[in-house]
Amino acid sequence: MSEVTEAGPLWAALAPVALLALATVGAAVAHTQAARARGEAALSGVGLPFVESARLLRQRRRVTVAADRVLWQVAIGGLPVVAVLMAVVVPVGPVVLVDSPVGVVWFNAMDVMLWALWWLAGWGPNSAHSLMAGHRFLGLALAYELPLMFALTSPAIAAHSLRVADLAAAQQGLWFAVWMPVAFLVFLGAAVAFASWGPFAVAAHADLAGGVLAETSGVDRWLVLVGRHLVLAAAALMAVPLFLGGGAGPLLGPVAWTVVKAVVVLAGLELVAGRVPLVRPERFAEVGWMVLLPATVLQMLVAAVVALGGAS
Amino acid sequence: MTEVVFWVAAVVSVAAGVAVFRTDSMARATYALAASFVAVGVILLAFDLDYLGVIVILMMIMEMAIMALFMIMLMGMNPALMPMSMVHSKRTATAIAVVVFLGLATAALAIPWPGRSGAPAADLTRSLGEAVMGSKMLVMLTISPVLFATIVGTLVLGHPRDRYQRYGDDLDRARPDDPIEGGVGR
Amino acid sequence: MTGWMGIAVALAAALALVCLARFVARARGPRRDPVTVLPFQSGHAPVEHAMSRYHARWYPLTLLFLAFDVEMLFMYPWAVVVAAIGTAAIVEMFAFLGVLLAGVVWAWREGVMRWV
Amino acid sequence: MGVTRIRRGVHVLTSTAADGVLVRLAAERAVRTLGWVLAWSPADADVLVVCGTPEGAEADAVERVWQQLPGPRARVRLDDPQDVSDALVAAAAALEDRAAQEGLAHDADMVAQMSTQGGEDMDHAGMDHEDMDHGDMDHSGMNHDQMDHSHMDHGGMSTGGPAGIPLAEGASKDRDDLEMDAWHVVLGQGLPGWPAGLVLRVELHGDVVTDLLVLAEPTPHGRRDTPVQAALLLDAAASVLDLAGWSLAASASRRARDDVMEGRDPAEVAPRVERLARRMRRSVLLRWSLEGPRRRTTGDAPSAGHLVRSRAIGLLEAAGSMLTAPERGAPAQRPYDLDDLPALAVGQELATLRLLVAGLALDARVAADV
Repeated sequence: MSEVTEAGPLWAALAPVALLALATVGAAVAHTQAARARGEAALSGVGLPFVESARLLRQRRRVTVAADRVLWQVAIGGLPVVAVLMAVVVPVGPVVLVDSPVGVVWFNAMDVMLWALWWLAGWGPNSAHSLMAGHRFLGLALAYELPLMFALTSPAIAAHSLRVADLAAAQQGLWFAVWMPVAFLVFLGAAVAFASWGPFAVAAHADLAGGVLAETSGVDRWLVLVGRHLVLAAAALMAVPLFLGGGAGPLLGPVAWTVVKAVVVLAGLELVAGRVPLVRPERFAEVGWMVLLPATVLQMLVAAVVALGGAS
Repeated sequence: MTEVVFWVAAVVSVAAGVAVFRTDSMARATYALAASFVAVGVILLAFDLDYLGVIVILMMIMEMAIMALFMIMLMGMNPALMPMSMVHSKRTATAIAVVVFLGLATAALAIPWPGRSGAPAADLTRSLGEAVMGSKMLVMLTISPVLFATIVGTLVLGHPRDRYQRYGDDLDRARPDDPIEGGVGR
Repeated sequence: MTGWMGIAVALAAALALVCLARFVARARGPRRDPVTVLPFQSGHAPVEHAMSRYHARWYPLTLLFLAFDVEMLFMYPWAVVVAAIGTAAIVEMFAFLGVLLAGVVWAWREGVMRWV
Repeated sequence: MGVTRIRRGVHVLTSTAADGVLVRLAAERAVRTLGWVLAWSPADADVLVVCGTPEGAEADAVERVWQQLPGPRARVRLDDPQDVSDALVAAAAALEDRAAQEGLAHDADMVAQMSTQGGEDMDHAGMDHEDMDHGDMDHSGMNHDQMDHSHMDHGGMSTGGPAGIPLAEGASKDRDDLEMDAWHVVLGQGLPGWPAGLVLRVELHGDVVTDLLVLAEPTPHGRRDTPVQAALLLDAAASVLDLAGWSLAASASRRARDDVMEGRDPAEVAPRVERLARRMRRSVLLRWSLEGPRRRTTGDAPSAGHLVRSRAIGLLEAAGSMLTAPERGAPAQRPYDLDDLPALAVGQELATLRLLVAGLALDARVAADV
C-alpha cells in the first residue's frame, strides 16, 4: 500500500483557503473566456473574480416574501462547505488531510450532498424561477449519478482499494485516464453537472432568469458562485489521483505535479462553459441511462478483467 | 473522543428526529430527517465503521432528496405555507412507540452482552466484500431478482404511460407518442 | 476514527470562512439587514406562492433510480476484493448488474425516462 | 470621460418599452465596451436601464422591478441612443454615492413594509395587488372569459397565504391523471432575451406549460432599413443562443450586431455572420438539444424545438444576406407567429416556451409584417 502521511489539523484548517486559491484560478479562467467573447483584451478577465467579489460583498442581501430562510441559508452556506469536504480526502503529493480507507465513497457522498443543496437553493426563495431550476437539477442528477458511481468504481477495482492514495499509487506506468477513457470522461461530465456549470448549468441558467440565483444577491450570491467554483476545483483535484497518476511526473515534485494537473483539468472544466449548448434534463435522462450507464458498466468489466489479469 | 462524538451525534440525531414532527413544512420535515440520518452515519463513523457510516450518509441524503419531491407532490395540501400536523393516529402510534422503546431499552440494559473476543479485521470494507462474495453470496443472489421485481413492480404501479399508450394497442406505431421527446429515440 | 479528525477541522474552518465572508459583507455593505422583496415576476405581483404541490414530470425515473441505486451498497466492497477473489466475483457481479440492466431496458421501452 | 476610473463589472438589467429597442441596442453595446455585464434578474443587477418610455401598466412593472434591485442601485431612463454612454457612467458614479444609496435603501424598506404587510392587513394588500393586475389587463386587450378566470384567482386572496398572496390551488387532472397544483408565472420585461412589450401569463403544472395568455402584445417598431434590421435579427439570434446555453456563440452574434450598429462595413461583418450560421447548422449538440435525436421527415407535425432551431439559423442567414445584398431587403420568414405559441408551447417545458418567444424576433418586427 502506498505511503502518504496525514497532515495535521493546522493544515486541515488551511484547506479551505488553499481550495479557494485553486478555485480563484478557475474563476479567472472562466471570466477571461467570457470577457474575450465580449471583445475585451486578452487576460482582461484575470482580475474579474476580485472585482465581482468586491461588488457582491458590498451589495445588500435580499430575501423574498414567505421564503424558507433557514433552508435557503443551509443551501447557500452549504455549497462552499461541501466543496471543501469533497477535497479533504484528496492526497496532494505525499500528504493528505484525511487518509480515509473509503475516500472514494466519501467523495461520492459529498457529491450527493449537492443534490440536496441545489434543490434547497431553489426551494428556499419561494420564487417560481428558482423552484423550477432546483427541481430541474434533481431531474438531471437522476441521470448522471449512477454513471458517476460506476466511473468512480472502475479505478477502485484496478487499485483493489477505495483509498484515494492507493488509487494514485496504482497508476505507476499507465494512467487510468488512458485505459479507462469512458470512466474519465463520465467523471468530468458529472463534475460539470454537479457543479451545475456549462452545458449542465440547469440550476442556474438564463432561461429561468438565473434559476436558483434569480432571487439571490450580495454575500449570499457570492457564496453560491464561489461554492460552485470550489466544487469544480475539488472535482478537478480529485481527478488527479483517480485518473491522472496522482503526483507522478518528472522533474517537479509530486505536490507541484498534483497542482499542475489539477489546474489543467480545472481550466478544462471552466472553459466548457458557453462552448456547447445547454443539455436539457429531459433529453439527457435517456442518454444517462441507456448510453452512459451501460458504457460505464462495460468500462468496469474491462477494469475488473485487467485487475484480475494483474493479480494472477 | 469517540464518546464525545457519539453523544453529540446522538443528541443531534434525536433532536432532528423530533423536528421532523414539529415543523409545518414538508421540505423542512424531510431534511430534518436527512440530518438525523447523517448524525447516525457520524455515529457509525465514530465506531470505526467507515464504509457503513459513509454509505449511510450517501444513501440517506439521496433518498431524502427524492422523498422531499414526493412529500411535496403528493401530500394533499400546501407543502410549506399552512399549519399542518405531521402525526397521524396519535394514540396507537404513541403506544407502539413506548412499548417498542421500553422493550429495546430493557433488552439493551438487561442482556448480559458478551465482551469482544478477537480484534476486528484491519480493513472492514474488504471483509465486507469478501463476505458478500463468499459466505453471504446468497443474499446478493436473492437481492438481484428482488430489485428487478421492485423496478418492474413500482413502475407498473407508478408509471402513467406504458408502452401500449406510447405505441398504440398493437404496438405498431413507428414512433412513440410522448408529450416531450427524449434523448435517445424510440 | 482518528482519520476523521481532519474532516472535523476542515468543516469548522470552512464554516468559519463562510462566517467571515458574511462578516465582511456586513461591515462593508450599505445595510446589515436584508431588503424584503416580492419574488421576481417581471414586475408583476406573484399570482400565487411558488411553494406548492409541484408536479415533477420525471417522478417515474426516481422509482427506477431508487431500485437500481441499492446495488451500489454491494458495488464498493466488491470493487476492493474482485481481484483477490477472481473470475467468480466478476461473473456474479455482472450477472447481478445484467439483471438490473434488463430492468432498465424494460423501463426504457415503457418510456420511464421520458417526462410525463 | 475618464474611462480608466469607471468601475468594471457592473451588472446592468435592461427594461425596454415599445419605443426603446434601438436604445437598448445602444445600451447593450455600451455595457459591453465598458466591460460590464448584462444581468439575468433584478437580484443580479446594480443598474436598471429603462429604454424608451414605459406607459401605464408597463411603467408600474418597471417600478416594481426597480424596487427589487438589492442596492447599491441606480436607474437611468434613456430615449436617445446618443446619451447612453454618459448616462451609464453617471449611473456608475451614483452607485458610489453613499448618501443617495442610503436614501434608496430606506425607500426599499418602506416599499417592503407596504408590500409584505398583507399578513396582518390582508384585504388592503389584496386590493392593491388586484388593482395593479387589473391595470395590466386593461391594457392587454386579452379575451374576456380568461380575465374572469383570473379574477376568480384573485378572489381567493382573502383566504390566501402569507403576505396576501394566495396559495396555488389544485389543478384538474393532469395528462398523467394526477392532481397537483397549477400555478402561474408572468413572463415579461427583465427576463434575459425577452422582447419589448410582450407580457405572457403562463399556467404551469410543474414546469410544463398548460395554458398561455397574452397579457400585452408588443407594438411593432422594428425598422425596415437594412443595417438596423440586420442588427435586430442578429440581436434576436443572440437571444435564442443565450437561452439555448451557447453563450459564446451568442456573444459573437451580439458583437456582429454592435459592429453593424456602429456602421462598420457590412461586407466585413457578413462573413462572420455566415460563419456563425454555418457553425449552428453543423452543431450536432444544438440540434439534439433543441430537436431531440430524430431526424425529421416531411410528414411530421411541426415540433417546437425544430422550429426554434431552424428559426435561429434563419435569423442569422437573413441577417447575413441583408448585409451582403442590402437591396434585396428582408428575406426573413417567420415559421410561426405569436398566435401559434399556445399550440406549440402547451405541453412543453417552460424553457421551450422561452426559446420559442426568443425565436419570434418580435423586436425586429416591422409594422407591415404583422
